[in-house]
Amino acid sequence: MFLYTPIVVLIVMSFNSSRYNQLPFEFSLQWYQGLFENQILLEATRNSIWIAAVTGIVCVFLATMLMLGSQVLSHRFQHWMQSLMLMPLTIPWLIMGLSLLLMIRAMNFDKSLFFVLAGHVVISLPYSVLVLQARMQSMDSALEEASASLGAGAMTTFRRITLPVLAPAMVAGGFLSFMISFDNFVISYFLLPSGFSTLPIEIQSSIKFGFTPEINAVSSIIIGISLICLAVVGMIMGSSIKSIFGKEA
Amino acid sequence: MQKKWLTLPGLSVLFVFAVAPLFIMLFYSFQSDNPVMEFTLENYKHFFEKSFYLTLTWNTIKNSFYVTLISLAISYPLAYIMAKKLKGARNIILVLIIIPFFTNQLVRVYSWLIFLQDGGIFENLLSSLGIVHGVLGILYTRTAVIIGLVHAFFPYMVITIYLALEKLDNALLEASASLGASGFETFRKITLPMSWPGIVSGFLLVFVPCLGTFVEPRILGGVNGTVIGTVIEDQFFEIYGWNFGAAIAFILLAMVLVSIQIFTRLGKERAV
Amino acid sequence: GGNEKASDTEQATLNVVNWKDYGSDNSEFVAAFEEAYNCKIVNQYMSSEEDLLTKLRTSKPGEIDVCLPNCTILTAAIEEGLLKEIDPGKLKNFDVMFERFKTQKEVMKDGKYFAVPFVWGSTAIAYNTDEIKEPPTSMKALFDEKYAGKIAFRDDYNDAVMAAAIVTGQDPNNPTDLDAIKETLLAQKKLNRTYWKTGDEFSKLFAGGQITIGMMWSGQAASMKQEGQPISFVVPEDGAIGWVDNWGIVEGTENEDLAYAFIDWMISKDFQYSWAAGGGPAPVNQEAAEAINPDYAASAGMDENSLNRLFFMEYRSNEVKQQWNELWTEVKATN
Amino acid sequence: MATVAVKNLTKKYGNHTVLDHINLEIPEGSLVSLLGPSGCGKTTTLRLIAGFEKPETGDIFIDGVRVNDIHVNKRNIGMVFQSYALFPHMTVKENISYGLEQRKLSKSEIESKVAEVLKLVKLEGYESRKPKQLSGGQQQRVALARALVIQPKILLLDECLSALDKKLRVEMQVELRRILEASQITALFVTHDQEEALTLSDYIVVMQEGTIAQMGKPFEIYEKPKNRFVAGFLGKANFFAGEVTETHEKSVSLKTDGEQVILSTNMTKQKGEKAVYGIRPEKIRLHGEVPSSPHLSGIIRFITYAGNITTYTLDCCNKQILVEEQNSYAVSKFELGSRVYLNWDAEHCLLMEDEV
Amino acid sequence: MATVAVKNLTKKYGNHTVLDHINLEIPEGSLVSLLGPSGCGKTTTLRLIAGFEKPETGDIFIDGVRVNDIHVNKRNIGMVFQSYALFPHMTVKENISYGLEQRKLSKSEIESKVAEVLKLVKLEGYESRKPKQLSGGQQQRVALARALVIQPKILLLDECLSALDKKLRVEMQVELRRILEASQITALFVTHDQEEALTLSDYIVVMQEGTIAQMGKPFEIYEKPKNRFVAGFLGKANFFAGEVTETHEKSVSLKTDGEQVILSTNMTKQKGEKAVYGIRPEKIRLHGEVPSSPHLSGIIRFITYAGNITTYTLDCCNKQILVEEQNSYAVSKFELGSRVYLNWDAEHCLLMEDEV
Ligand SMILES: Nc1ncnc2c1ncn2[C@@H]1O[C@H](COP(=O)(O)OP(=O)(O)OP(=O)(O)O)[C@@H](O)[C@H]1O
Ligand SMILES: Nc1ncnc2c1ncn2[C@@H]1O[C@H](COP(=O)(O)OP(=O)(O)OP(=O)(O)O)[C@@H](O)[C@H]1O
Ligand SMILES: [Mg+2]
Ligand SMILES: [Mg+2]
Repeated sequence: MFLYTPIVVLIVMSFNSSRYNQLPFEFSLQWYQGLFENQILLEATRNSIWIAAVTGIVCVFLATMLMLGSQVLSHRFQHWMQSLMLMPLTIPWLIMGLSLLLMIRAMNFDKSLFFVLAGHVVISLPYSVLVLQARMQSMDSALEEASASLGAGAMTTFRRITLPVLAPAMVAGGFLSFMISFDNFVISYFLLPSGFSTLPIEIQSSIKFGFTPEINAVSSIIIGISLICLAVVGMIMGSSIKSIFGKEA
Repeated sequence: MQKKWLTLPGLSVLFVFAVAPLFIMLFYSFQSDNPVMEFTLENYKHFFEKSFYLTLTWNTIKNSFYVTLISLAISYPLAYIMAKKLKGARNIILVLIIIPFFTNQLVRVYSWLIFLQDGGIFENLLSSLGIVHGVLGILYTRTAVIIGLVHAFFPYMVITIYLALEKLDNALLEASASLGASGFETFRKITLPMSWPGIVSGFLLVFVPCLGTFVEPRILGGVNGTVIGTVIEDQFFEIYGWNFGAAIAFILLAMVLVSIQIFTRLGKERAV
Repeated sequence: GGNEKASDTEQATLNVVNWKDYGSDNSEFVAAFEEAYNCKIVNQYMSSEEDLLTKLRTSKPGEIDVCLPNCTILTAAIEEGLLKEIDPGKLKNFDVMFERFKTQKEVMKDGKYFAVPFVWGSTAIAYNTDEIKEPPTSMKALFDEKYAGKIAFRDDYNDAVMAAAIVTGQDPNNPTDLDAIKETLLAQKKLNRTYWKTGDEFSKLFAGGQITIGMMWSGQAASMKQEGQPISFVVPEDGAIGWVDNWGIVEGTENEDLAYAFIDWMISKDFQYSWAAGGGPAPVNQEAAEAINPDYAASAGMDENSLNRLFFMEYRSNEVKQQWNELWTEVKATN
Repeated sequence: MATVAVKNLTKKYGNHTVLDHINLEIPEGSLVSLLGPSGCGKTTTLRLIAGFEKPETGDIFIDGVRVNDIHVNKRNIGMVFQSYALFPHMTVKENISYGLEQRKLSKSEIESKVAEVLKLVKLEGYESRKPKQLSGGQQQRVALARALVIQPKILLLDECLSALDKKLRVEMQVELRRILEASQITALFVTHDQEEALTLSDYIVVMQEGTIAQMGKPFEIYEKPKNRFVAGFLGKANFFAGEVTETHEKSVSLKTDGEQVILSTNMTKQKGEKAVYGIRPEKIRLHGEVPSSPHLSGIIRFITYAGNITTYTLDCCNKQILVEEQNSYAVSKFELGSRVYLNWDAEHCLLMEDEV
Repeated sequence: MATVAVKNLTKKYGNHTVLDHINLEIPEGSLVSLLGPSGCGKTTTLRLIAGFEKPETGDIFIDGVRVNDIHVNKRNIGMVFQSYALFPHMTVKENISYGLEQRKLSKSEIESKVAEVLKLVKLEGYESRKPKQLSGGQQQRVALARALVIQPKILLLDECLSALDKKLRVEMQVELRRILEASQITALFVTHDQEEALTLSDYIVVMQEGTIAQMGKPFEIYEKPKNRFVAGFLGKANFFAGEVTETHEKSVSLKTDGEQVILSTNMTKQKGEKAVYGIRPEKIRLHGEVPSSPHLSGIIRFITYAGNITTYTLDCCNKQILVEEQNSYAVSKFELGSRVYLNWDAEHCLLMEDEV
């Protein structure tokens, strides 16, 4: 309920004719119409989605490797790593973004998507890591041993045993990193090459003078699409959805 | 290949794209503002000299703490129900929890603003239910900020706790019951400690970012929405105060790292 | 998008940094300009003046061609050699500019131009005409108990200090009694509904009836009025804050001619008129200003009278900024 | 001390019926062993009595009170899980004191009880280890200690000594018996160790695919098994199935597997009836010479040495017959391939209830 | 087929020495049982051979090649874990075919092998269950099947039949033996079932607190245990410890527990020396009348019925002596409280190596 309160408001307001999102409610599709004519906003949305998707995947990948590797490290080192990983969580992104920009400049690189992704990965990584960590801590090591004893190499053991046990955490971690990246403004703002924009940048920039409910409309559409995807996936896969999101405990 | 090398890519990414650039900022935080840059501790000193910075910091910590606690209070039961009571629906719920976050933070915050404002939807709702008469008066209070922040952060908590609970072996709960423990006792002594890693991760994912936020406090907090995050933001966006801004950020980082050390110490005693 | 770039290499690209929805990214203009000069305009957005300065300092030559600084950073930018000298002779529309903008001291260094004034505006008082029948005549209205709980003050150290200076009778650009200003602002704090940071916030609150009076920009007040809001804008008799946005050409640009063409278009009568009349800020182009309906001009604070009451913001040193900002932070942090 | 009764209990997983209308009465203070093949529903029975699962039909009574709807922690039962279910985040000591803490005992009482039970399971000095740092048998003893220390009215033990070596197991059995008697605990005990079941229990319940095949005192079950299943499951048995061709005093003639044999037995059938007779390997006596009483003859095909006992596998009556001999003499009496003669006391040859 | 050798192996957890300079040689294709009290280091030994743990000192050789630094999955071993370690996210079938897939067998080969081994462990029809949906014994059989199906050179079995009932266990033993021989697998087998160890293994290794107490063929270990520990651990034993006061042909006089007794034995000591003699309960014969040969006398204090065997506990020579009698006769020959006379074949009374 609580979770969806602002979402409902947002969706309702996207159908309200008032530019300032105010009551009384008058139904209107003008913002959707506006949206479809607003190429910039649509393209920014597409950019955001793919940047976030890449970030999410890379983060899960790195986080999983970090967690697997850190198992064999000493406690001291693990502690140390933990602090390192939490740094991007603590330092305001503004500073992360700016310092990345300064570094790129100092080394005379061009702004590029690569650095945008790097920045997104750095700030989203702690989310994947922490989610995985919560899951990893009491994984039964006998399973990995059993796999090795059956002749499986490290990679296979990982792929067939560790991965499925960790899968729910990886999916969740990936989602979180996706969310963080999708919603990120400052890092993209500092690092994006010109002519390339993301949804948060469009929104943040509009806000000086006031954004239109077109933004609400975009958000509503994103939510709608996600929900439809969810429903479709749920229907098609039925019970096998479990094998993706979580093993039967 | 040794397993520990698996940490290499992750660590190098962190070093190259987080630690290294931050050294530049660290350097700034020790620079004076004068056109001629020189090493100084002035920025750090300045922060501790002005009592209102300390007050702000303290308020920010308090706020973050409340947000974390409330998030925990909301998340735990939800995660528990998902992990232990629901069988088929839980993955759907998990995704349902995440989906709202595919909208922009600002948009969500503004939605809260509209929802909570006097004469807004919430007030209408409550008064039509007869719960509240007259002006609601939630917007621009600390309550509004906390509502906004809890909403923004608690899903992280739900997810980490859910993942920790999901793998908790039911036999342990049964063993506890067979030893005479009530549901509550079982929860306190078995479920809770076993989900401790999840709580720790959740705590970090809520508390730490909460310290640095500025959007929700500024928009929902009104005249009292100033937090340490907004101060840092102003230093960078309003005046050319990188040195001081960076210093505040590093002070914040130091506090977080210290408290994490304490926290993980606490957690280690309970480690499996 | 980025991938289109490769295909049209012979087409020049003009990189413009500006506020979003602030003239240069108007789709009709962009289309017309691109057509006329066979080029492409790429807009980037700034989120504050300081941020623009950061962008200029950290950008590589050629990354930005044209930008829109105001006086708070203009001096620094010129001093640091970030902007190119401008030859007014290359701008057909330069001459029809109001004299007072042409002679603005911040756009020049050693008698040479480094920026071209674009639009100006004021930060003064907007109020709800349904609620307040008597137009406020003094900046003190924002500090008036009468409106307690219905005021939206701006969350900006510069505007806050200048407004308080006006109220305490000091020179807004060089206030001497900062303690008095702090006291005034602290007293004012309790009367606020909120401090607004973005124009969006103000418009939503205003439309939602949460506030009836507040500090506001002339331009936005005008556009809200056009949207049908019961809003009116006044520059009070004791003065208000004025500002000018100026175009600058960035050092290192490879498209200087295009940049001149762009700026010239921006200060042309047609462009300036249509934007100002459509809810934009006030034009620097005298012809454009004269073409605007005087009633509308008055209501949007674009008239002579208002202009003459304004205290135009001046460049401030870093120390002063720090001092003002800290004062403002302290006000906000004190309960 | 409590009675446990189970009436008409049925339990299904999906559409697989795991328990099928089970009836069981366990007298106060007795120790009852539950025996049965892997997967026959022993653990499930315990779980239903404990209250971890809800039955499809049927009722469970503790001390005459129907407890179907009473929650586990109010049933005052103790359970040792087949998988131990030790709390991984607690030390050995914390695991054991857990139940006592629920009962709000004082610190010093807890201390002393824990120390006592640790001594009993021979794990002094392991107090502060975590379960992961223990060997399998040590873990099992912690699980046992944890259930014992709370002295419940009813104790449910699921293969609770299976990971212990024989010697330790016998010691634990003695201790267990002592505690159960001292504290008047009623116990239900799943085991795969037949000697354990026979020596330890007051009653034995033999289960077969979700039903109860036979319940009785150990002697009864072993000496008077109802059917082939029970006879063959608990201990070993040789069976002769066929048609009774003649009946004599203390013996019958039987046509079995194409052979005509005379079996010493007290249990007769009518001439012409089908019958299954069973005789346990250790009851059969081997002779090198032809004995006077009714006997069979066979040839030794395998000799299996098992320490105290040697098992001979004979070709006899067109099938294999097992005979066990205690190794009391220094020299083996019979050799591989030699012809031997078999006889037994008529009392030992039993008629089974099965159809042929 | 492979030999396994272990030289000077030491393993510590913290400063607790779990294995202390162990030496062991396992001949090609043999089945060796590892016996020992709970916590003596059996599982640890297997884990070191498998390569899950690194030893503090010592080397491990497979087929003469030092494998200390070779990774588990290259050692071609199969292991059944004490805790099963089934993959919880895979079905029974997936668990079993896992190892075959690693060996890149074709789909149809996998299918047929899995079907075969499932039949062997009697779990046909359970292919698509998850481990959680199986009973304890079923899980254990899956674990066994999973290790067997890959036909490794070396098989390490950690109490791999402990959760099975006797009957099934014997069947599995037979199958296991058959497979090991057919595939020439060398196997190391931890068990707590003495009969299993005695009947199944080529060699038995008895461990004691991280060291090897004795290794030998089953008959050797049972009939010629070196010391009290081995004698008492594998099977039961009665001990007489004291000073030899006189030696005779085929017997000695011993002063033990304040009594002067004459023990039939072939193993003599010098007069005046201290000695410990051991005799197993089943070797002792009970008589109602005084026998002619050297004998002891005692009074029956307990009678324990265990199906095929009855154990008598006697008061004799100021201590308790156990005697086992096979229940071959329908009527018990001796009654509680009655006086009986004990004798045995001199070959059975053994001299232990221990100090008194
Ligand atoms: N991870 C560990 N940390 C510390 N001690 C351990 C650990 N694992 C085992 N031990 C100890 O090492 C000793 C030997 O353990 P091991 O598992 O080899 O015994 P085992 O012979 O297999 O016993 P069991 O028959 O009970 O399974 C035990 O005393 C045990 O407590
Ligand atoms: N959660 C479950 N879902 C489906 N079937 C189950 C489940 N648990 C047990 N079963 C099935 O129920 C039957 C009885 O199981 P139970 O655990 O009671 O056997 P058991 O007698 O304890 O066997 P064992 O001696 O092997 O432990 C088995 O066939 C098992 O496969
Ligand atoms: Mg079971
Ligand atoms: Mg073990």
